[in-house]
Amino acid sequence: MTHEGAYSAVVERLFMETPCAGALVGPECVIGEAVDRLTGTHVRVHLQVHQGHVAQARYQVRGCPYTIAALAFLVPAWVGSPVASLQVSADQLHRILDAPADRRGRFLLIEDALRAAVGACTGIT
Amino acid sequence: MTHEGAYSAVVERLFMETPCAGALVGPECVIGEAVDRLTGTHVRVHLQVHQGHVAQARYQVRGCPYTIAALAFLVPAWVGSPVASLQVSADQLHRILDAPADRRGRFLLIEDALRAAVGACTGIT
Amino acid sequence: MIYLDHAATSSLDPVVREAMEAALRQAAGNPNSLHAAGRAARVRIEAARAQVATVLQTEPESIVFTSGATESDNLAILGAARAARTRGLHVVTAKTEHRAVLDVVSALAREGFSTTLLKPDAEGLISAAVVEQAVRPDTVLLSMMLVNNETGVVQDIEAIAAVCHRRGVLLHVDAAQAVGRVPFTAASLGADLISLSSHKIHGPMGVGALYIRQNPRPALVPLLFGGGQEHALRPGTLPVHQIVGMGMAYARAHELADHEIPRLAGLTQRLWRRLQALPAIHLNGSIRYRAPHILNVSFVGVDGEALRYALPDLALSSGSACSAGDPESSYVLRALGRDDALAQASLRFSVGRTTTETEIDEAALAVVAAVTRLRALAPP
Amino acid sequence: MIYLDHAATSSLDPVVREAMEAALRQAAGNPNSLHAAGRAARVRIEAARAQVATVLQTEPESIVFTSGATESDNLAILGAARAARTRGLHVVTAKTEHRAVLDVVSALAREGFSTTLLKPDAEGLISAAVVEQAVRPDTVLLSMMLVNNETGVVQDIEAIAAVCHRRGVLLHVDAAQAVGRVPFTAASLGADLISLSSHKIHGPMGVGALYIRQNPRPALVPLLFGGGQEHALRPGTLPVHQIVGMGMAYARAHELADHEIPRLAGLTQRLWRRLQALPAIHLNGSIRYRAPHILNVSFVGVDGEALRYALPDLALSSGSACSAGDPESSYVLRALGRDDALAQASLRFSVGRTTTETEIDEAALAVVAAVTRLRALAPP
Ligand SMILES: Cc1ncc(COP(=O)(O)O)c(C=O)c1O
Ligand SMILES: Cc1ncc(COP(=O)(O)O)c(C=O)c1O
Repeated sequence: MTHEGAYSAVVERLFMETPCAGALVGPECVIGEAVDRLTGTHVRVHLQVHQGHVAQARYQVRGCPYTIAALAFLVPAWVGSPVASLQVSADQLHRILDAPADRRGRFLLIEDALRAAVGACTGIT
Repeated sequence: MTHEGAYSAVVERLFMETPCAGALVGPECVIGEAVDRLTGTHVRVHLQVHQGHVAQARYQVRGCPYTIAALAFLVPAWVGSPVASLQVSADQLHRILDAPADRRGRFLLIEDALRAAVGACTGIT
Repeated sequence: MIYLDHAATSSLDPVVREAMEAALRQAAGNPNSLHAAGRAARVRIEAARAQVATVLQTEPESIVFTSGATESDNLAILGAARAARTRGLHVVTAKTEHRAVLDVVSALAREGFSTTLLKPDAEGLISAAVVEQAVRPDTVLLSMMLVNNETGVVQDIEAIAAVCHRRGVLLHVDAAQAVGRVPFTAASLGADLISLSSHKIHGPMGVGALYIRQNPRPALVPLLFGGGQEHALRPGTLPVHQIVGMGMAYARAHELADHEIPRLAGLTQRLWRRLQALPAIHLNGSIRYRAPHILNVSFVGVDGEALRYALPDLALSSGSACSAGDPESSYVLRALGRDDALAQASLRFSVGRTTTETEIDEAALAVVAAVTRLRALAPP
Repeated sequence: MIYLDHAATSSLDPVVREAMEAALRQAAGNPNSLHAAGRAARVRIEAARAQVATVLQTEPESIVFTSGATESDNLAILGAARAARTRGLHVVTAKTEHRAVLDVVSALAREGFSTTLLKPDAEGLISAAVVEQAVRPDTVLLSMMLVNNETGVVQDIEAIAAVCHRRGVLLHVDAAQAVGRVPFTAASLGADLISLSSHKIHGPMGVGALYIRQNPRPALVPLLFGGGQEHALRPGTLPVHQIVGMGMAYARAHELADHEIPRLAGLTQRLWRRLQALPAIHLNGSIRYRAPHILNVSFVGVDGEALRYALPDLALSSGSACSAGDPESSYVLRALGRDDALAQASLRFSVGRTTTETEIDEAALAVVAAVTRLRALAPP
């Protein structure tokens, strides 16, 4: 049995509301992307960076409820933080979302997408 | 499955009423007996013979319901008949009692007991 | 909650439930006992056996009760193959069979049988010609389902049976999903062994049957020993209320078939039309050769788990309930050529006697909304 | 009709029936499905598993549901012996076991195992010393019932388990007749495998369970394949209402044991006293080590079939219902040294939760009258 069918209330709320879902286009906007062919998971992180800080953050995602909830949990909190400080803690996501162990790979995918976005910030101040 | 548990109404009546059950003692009385150790069946036929005819007939029996019913069917009908004419038809018993094939041996046992009784009549007139 | 998972287990027909409740209230009696209570129980068992036989238009003697279609599949396949060991060691089945067939065939492989798993075409169909090619001189058994439990695809068993008989191969048909949905008889299928379920056709869970052709009767090695019930093929006290329930479920299926079959087909067609409001969806399995109660659809560009999660008011699954716990995508859809992600992003809708048009319309609306939302959330 | 055949199948407890009827009225849901209806069914299954485990004072993980004690016996014996083939090919059991054990052991013999059938003493008992002597270095499994279904004799399983563990032999115990009649726990028996029935203790027919010790857990080769349910040991859709019924039957047996065990013992003692109005009768099996619900009596000088026929208002049998169809006399009684005719002229009285003192008195009167009449009919 997978964990499917036994999602926590936190996951449920985040999955239903998906705060900050969407895309950013325009000056100072970067995209970070990561894909896992096996599960079909696709994560795209959008950051608008101003003076080294996150002015706006968005995400697009095709993935399981935990992946969606993880982004809905993380991304809104990034706004206002120094880009250099952004990080994804898979352990924290497991804890907060009460996620099964087999979702670790998806959380690392989010980390990859974030890293790609942060990397794309080079040159933006 | 044996036939047990599916006895006909004829068997039921004969088994309950057992007409002419019992023993005969006294002059002109003979006994014929047959035993089958395997099933524990024991048949004893009593005849009182007068001038070559059956004056009275009785039976004692330890046996299955068909064996009891067979005796209760046959023996009363012997009264008045010439001893020499008495006989047991296993086929007839199967038909009348709707008895399963595996009871044939018991009906032949009744025939044995009758034959023994008829044999014991020698000398009685 | 809209229940669209009748292929996993169907709702209990109220008439069946009443028959079972009446049986549960009867005085106790072991159908093997010779006293009046036992004989009364036996009468009920034999009446139910006749009800099941009637649906297949066969003799009651050809029906053996089991604990379900899984056990029937096991008894048929293990029983027939083990009995035929000395004639040959080759068994044929299809990649799209239920686990209760595939896992049994794997068990035979561990016992030294060689096995061939036929691949269906993109519509899920397996032709008689494909079967003909797979049969070898040492083939003893072919197992092929009538209605696929994930896609609803109906195989042309008659044509396959002709091949089997010509080549001297026993034919086992898993008809668990077929009863009450696809008209057939034992003779029309031409099978030697047919597995039957009760709970897939509005009867109780935990009971099933195996049809065994009588003339000629295939030899079967039993799986269970003791007691001698069911011609010593399936020992254990016969569960009266369960068998009464299955008998009644079969009688009901028979009685309602003319009305229910077109009605179910209408419901799945209606659902398919409504879902076509969405772009980029695919019907899985043949559109032509299909059972009326199952519709399996793949939704391009969404995650299957998220889709199911976004439909909390619909009870349905992506595939077989037996492997619902399994995180990998449906092996049935992959055998039809769907890639992993698309197989995973699929829903099996299965309707039953309680399903209404209103439910279908509500379900379609919910699915369209959920797919639209998830697609909007995803990167383009 | 006075029902004195609770050992063949016991009357369904009304509380159990109500629990089953409630389960039958619940919305459909396959316990393997992940949607809400499936999860609700799963919750009911696990609650029942806990109820069964509680009676044995063990963990729920050690309980696997089956279709009955016959299947449990088969799974335990075939499963454990086949898994242990490489360690040894010798299996021990007793001549007085149920057919669901003896016929399975015969099946093992056909698979190349050598088998020893222990003969009980005249009281039906098998001592630990007899077991000790029978165990060989290649013995892998011993199967011994706790309560005999024909005589009610209770074996000293604890002492036998000690021998088995010392000698590294797996112990299977058929406890089908023991639950609710003889206090025991998994630990007190010390068995590795315990077969459990539902319908013998006022639960539904067609469901049972196998207790499998967890630490160490004996290896078992499954009998059925597919679906992966019950740790892949017993596939097939779990029948919710059946398992709910068994769980409730076990909870009831547990709750009522303190009251019912002495009451049942009182009833069989009362019957034995009343029957003693007859000369030349024999109690079969130990008078001391016996379950409270079974009394088996031989009547010298009468034909057994005629005796049963002369008691149309008593539902009882001469021995096991499973071989009631069998014309030969009880092999269990013959193993205790009764000759054929006496074994045949025996009645097994088995009482249950519905049996009253009045019924016992009426039954005793009827038996005394029938035996007296048949003896009067017989030659001296
Ligand atoms: C095609 C098919 N065969 C066999 C089975 C097993 O049926 P049961 O649950 O009665 O064991 C199922 C359902 O799970 C099925 O759909
Ligand atoms: C001791 C014993 N074991 C096994 C069984 C078989 O039980 P079930 O009818 O649940 O298969 C019975 C009853 O028939 C029994 O009395």
